Amino acid sequence: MRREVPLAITAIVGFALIIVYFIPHPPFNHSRDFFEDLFFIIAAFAIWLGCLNLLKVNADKVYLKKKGWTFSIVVWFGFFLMVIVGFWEGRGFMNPGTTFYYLYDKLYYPLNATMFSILAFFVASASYRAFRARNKEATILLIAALFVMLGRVPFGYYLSSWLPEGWRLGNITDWIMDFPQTAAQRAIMIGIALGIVSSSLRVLLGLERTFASGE
Amino acid sequence: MKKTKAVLFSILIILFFFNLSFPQENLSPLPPTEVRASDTPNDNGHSITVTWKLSGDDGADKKNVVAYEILRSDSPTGEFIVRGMVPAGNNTYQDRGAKEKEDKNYFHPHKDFYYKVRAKTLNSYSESEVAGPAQAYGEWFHLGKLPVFVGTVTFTIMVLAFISLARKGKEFYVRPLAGIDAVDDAIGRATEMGRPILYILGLGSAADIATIASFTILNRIAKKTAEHKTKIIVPCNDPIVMSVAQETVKAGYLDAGRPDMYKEENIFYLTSMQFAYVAAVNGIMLREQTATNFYLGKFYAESLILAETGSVAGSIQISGTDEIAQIPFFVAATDFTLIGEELYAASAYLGREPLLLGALKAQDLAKAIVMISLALGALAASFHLGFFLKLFTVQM
Amino acid sequence: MNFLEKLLALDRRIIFLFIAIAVALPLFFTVKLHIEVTPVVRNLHNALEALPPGSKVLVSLDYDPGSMPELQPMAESFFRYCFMRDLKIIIIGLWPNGPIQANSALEVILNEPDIKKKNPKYGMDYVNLGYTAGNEVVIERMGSDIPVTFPKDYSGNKTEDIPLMKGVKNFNNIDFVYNLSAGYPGTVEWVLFGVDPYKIKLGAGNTAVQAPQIYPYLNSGQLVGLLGGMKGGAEFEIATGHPAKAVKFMFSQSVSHALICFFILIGNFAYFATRKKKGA
Amino acid sequence: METIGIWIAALLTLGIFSFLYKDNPFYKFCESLFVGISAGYWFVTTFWQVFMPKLADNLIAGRFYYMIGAIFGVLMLLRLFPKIGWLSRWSLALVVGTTAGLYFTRYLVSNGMVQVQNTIIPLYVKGNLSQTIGNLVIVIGTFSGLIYFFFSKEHKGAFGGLAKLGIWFLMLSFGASFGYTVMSRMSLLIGRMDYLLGTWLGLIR
Repeated sequence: MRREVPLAITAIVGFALIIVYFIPHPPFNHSRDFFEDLFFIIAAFAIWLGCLNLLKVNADKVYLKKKGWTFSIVVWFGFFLMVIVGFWEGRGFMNPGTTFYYLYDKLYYPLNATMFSILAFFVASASYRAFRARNKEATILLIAALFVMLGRVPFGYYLSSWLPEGWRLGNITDWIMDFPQTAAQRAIMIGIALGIVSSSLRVLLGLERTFASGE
Repeated sequence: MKKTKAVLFSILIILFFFNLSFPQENLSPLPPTEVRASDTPNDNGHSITVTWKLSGDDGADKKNVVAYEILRSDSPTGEFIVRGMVPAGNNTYQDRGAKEKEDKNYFHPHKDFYYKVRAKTLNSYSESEVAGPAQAYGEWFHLGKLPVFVGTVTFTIMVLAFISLARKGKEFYVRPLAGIDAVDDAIGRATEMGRPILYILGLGSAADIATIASFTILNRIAKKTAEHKTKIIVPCNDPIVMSVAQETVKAGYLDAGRPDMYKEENIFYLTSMQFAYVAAVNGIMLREQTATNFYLGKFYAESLILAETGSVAGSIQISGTDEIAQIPFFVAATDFTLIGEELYAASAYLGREPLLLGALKAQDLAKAIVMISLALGALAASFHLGFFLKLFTVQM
Repeated sequence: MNFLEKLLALDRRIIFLFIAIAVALPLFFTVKLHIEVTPVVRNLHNALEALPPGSKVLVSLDYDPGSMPELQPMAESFFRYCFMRDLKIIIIGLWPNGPIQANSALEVILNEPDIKKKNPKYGMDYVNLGYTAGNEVVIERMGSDIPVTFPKDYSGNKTEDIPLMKGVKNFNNIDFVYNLSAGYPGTVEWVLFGVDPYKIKLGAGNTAVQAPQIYPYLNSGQLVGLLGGMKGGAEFEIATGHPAKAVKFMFSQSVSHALICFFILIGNFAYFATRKKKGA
Repeated sequence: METIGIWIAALLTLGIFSFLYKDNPFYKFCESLFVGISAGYWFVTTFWQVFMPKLADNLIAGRFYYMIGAIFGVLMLLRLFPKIGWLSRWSLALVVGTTAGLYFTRYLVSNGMVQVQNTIIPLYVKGNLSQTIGNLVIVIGTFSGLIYFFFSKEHKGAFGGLAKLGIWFLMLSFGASFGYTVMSRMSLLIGRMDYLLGTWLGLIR
């Protein structure tokens, strides 16, 4: 029961979706939208589950006075600040001029953008300490990367302006992007397509069933 | 006298030119002809396609038709209302409406409609004959998607056929895969060094195909670590992924006959936040001195931070993802990388389960078909044979 | 420990410091760099140039503030270009934040002196129809009826009553579609659900991370042109003869790229040199 | 209000950057705030942009079959109660089924057939050498790339040679991707630096 029901749900829903893809006649033309909506609704509940989990973990920390429990209060504060303001604003909560938008613009956005921009530093340190031409493949990769990095900025022009027009770094980068890169992307895309189609089928047929295990 | 004649003559000429050009400005253009209205194919039954032959005055040097208006009525003699307009040079229009009955633009299926097309110049117009009746109706099969249908059915049959072959005991050959071959060595190394193995399932949800593939791989690896009595650590960033991972590892230990060695506390939930998660995982790598790190699943920007830390710490690293933008960092900074499709194949490889191998074989056969089509298609296109392309053209 | 080994064991904070300087310092200088307009950007510009004044351009902003440094300059330069050329702008978003990004870009552009002279009017020269949920399904629905898909504009006016939207029924009445994209749904969806079935003319701007995955669609002609990352934005600014933010940032971008290349080279050199020694 | 906001944003930015030097309480504060705020942000956003329009509005409009979404959503929350937590597996199953069903056709079409269709191009373009070479490269590259992903035959002989060519193509493409990703990350950092030095301190114009 605990294992069969989930596998049955997966199979029925999945195959139904594949079949209705080919039927333009109502009511089947709506059914894909409906299942996509269901998907979003359940995903929303999953996000709430994550939030509740987060609150619980941090409440425990405060309650048990674990190391760094004061920061858990900050987590609670941040969460409820956004939630209270967000619900108070109503449906237009994200319109410019609202308090929620202000919080978004002055708190969420800078924190998020900075978190991602830190990656620039890590790219630098990784390129110094970890990106090695350890074999022929990695060597080709790194050389192509150097070409693109230089060819895509004005420096590439200055480095290679002595070369005849059409053979400069920028031109070579263009060529790489237009042809070999496009070709390889297509091979990967087709490969991933077949892989996903086959994996989906394995899942729907109940061959790959790890996800249905658990308490 | 001569002068008067000349003046009269010039007036005549001017009048003549006016005659030629002026009234013609007001003249209506030639009407569109051969107007046809019929149900739009492959739709939900709320639209009719109208086609016509362009007005004789549609074209650059002529009496400039600027647009066509499409009009519709319930009866050939009734009132016609404008349904839409297309610029000159176009000869089709899809008259569509909403599918909800409450909508004021609701389009009745199975009702007779009559159409005419109006050719418009800047200050005049002319109308075609009335076409119709036409009815809109929904189809039960989308003909434009026929190639997809054929693909789906063929592929499903291939998978089922190979699986049934596998069930009958047929052995399948798959070529060695460097990343997979390295798994045993990597586990052996950890055992020798007496250090733990780290397994990261990525940032995907439990429903992502990459994560599902990774679960199956985790199961196989857990089995091997149980046999080697090596500790495996699985920090997760999603509570659901965690509980599935616990079951997966437990099942692996059970397969190896060592359920007693399974320790649930080694598979734990850290946090859902991307960078907080990475920071914590980095801490584990350095503290536990993991001998081997697996990164298999969905990875985003954190890929390079993980790979760098592991590389500097000197761990053997095996990675794999279907996120194309992250593969480069894994290739450059880890020892072995499963690229895209290889990740999905890995579960079949490690388990050597005939059923999964069967599905993999079907995938290969499909790939062979694709490659042959590519080669033939390119040849056909070189000789300007268009039919081949049509086999793959999907209309949405 | 010899020099090379020391070099390899360099504290990463020193590397971080180098990057911070490489990015920050060039911001203080205004250097006129030679920025070449690549064919993919020139194609986009040419296609836009071919549009007669008064043409209706649909702009779909499918990103959020996370990609602002790359895509916001593209939005601004595009709006500026449209106003200067008297192209009519219809804004939508497949991402909830898209229309908000559009508003902040418009705020910048409408305050520029050149544009102020033109004095574009809301509802006549540009309109923001806001966001509608549904991802690629929205594109499909627009193919049959834009006013039904977007019944109201961003500030709640009825779409049908807006002068600019008179006669705009579906993609037949749109002359060009420009899409700024940072992921799903984005350019790929516009190609598959807009270009293929409805034959719309599509140009796009993408984050650099995404750009390589978009190239296959350029090559097949489904996409007219592509701005890839901040460099693409800078090229478009040059092509339209109005260098702005992206061009200004190109110096920083150049220096930081050069530094990364240098790090890769020196890191590998030190690594292999020390390894050879150990092997010997 | 705007000035205060800019100061807050700038200080938070510096707080995150301080991690680059060393983990410290200032960073921990910013990180915890970020964790709380982003959870709150997503909670509110999913409520107004998913829950209300997709669930509540449909129920109000009388489309009661949308209750299925609510039921499975609540099942998902049952995970919080260990005894009946296994019921959440049903919701997961529905999500997995939907993903698999949607991906099946979506990938088959957009990543599979469309790409094959686009690769069916003439190998010889009259009077245009560079296009001819380009088309050849695309067809050969795609073909050999697929050979690399072929699992049923060992990479030996001519087949192995083609696979080798395929992996070179793949690596070239990964290199390009690498370069573009670095470009993106640097752009983000430039954006932050511009904010700190320009918007906040007003040192650059």
